[in-house]
Amino acid sequence: MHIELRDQCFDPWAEITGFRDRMLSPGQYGACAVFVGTMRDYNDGDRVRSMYLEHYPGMTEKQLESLVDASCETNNLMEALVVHRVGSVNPGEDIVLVAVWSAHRKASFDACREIMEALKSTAPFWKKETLDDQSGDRWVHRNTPGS
Amino acid sequence: MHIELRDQCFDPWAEITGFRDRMLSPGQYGACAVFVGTMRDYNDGDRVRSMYLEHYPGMTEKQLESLVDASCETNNLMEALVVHRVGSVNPGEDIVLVAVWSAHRKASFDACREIMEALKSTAPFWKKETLDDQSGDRWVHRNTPGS
Amino acid sequence: MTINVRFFASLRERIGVARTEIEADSVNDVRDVWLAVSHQPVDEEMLVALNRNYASLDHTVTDGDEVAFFPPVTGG
Amino acid sequence: MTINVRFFASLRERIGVARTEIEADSVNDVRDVWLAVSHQPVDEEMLVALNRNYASLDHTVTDGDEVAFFPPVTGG
Repeated sequence: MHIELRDQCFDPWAEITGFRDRMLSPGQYGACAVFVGTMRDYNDGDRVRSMYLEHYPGMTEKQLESLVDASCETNNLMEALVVHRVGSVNPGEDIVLVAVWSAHRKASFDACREIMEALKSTAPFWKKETLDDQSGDRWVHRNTPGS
Repeated sequence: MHIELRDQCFDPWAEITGFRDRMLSPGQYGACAVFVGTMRDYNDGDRVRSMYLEHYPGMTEKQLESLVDASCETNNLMEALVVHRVGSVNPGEDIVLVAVWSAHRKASFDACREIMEALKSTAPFWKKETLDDQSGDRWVHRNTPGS
Repeated sequence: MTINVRFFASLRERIGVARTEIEADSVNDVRDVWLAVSHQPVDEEMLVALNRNYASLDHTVTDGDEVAFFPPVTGG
Repeated sequence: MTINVRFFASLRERIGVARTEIEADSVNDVRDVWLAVSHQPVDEEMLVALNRNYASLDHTVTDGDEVAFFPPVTGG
């Protein structure tokens, strides 16, 4: 299991292959489910120019570890990887990566979604958007439900 | 939407980035869900040496296109990519890739799983395993349920 | 009329051929095709395709149709 | 006793500080801490952490604790 916060752009697909090569043996796992969340250039009907991701250093990592750990247990996962941006993010850049590996597909589908929903509702991150129309910054009020 | 059968190894992560760069614009999509199924070196308690994937040329592609198309419609997907191996496959090699893109996460989670389940239950592929103990080949009788 | 018949996977091995062609006027539906080529009772688990779409045993066949019989699929 | 208090995101902007420290003996639980630092009624949506774990307003606080207040989270 690996959890990481990044203040720079990252390539989720390179993270996945690097992690897999370090942590898993070929032939061991049968299923890998991945979710990548990417910053859009629009939200709630407005053009968005950029975003700032605030977090709670110390608690954010702890909360992520705890929720990923719980999902590894419940779903008997072989490995799990979570990478999340903090700080300034631009449209088109990836914000979050969740990748999980298991023997069979059910566990990885369940876990990937479960981890994302838990992250969305409990990990201390807050998004502030800067709109294109120079009307100023606004906090994203609440995440849309995912299930 | 792109559907492809391959008789050689493929790198799902390179397929994803290549497809995304050709088909999608940065900032347009907010969510990407991926499933990769990989050949294990064990199944039903036995060590497996290799596998042969039989299919029904013409019908397999048609069935995949029809089920992916239905899921794109239902979930309002921006794009979908499916790659599936045919012929001889060795442990550790990837068998199937499903990748979907949407504005929000719910659609991509739903669609990725829906496409995999429909593929598993309706796409004309048949696996024949060669065991390590030289007891001969055996057909995989039925896919395990995924949900 | 002429019907092209195909078998896949374990069913292909059991029947012993991958393809055959039947020339018969007494054949009305997919079930008749199965009985004509296999001389075996219908297999409960067997799947059927007519012109590369899933079909039931009751589907009517016409001249030039391709009918396929195969076991439950195991891809992915 | 001393309690370290932190605010995040829109709540940090509303309160006007990111961190403060309170020195008080009349403080028993997280709710008391909120009232002492904000002089505002409790916000229904507000989330609370005690020593970097989620907690409720009824949680007892002790000397040296870190209490954080923040709005619903919006990561991912």
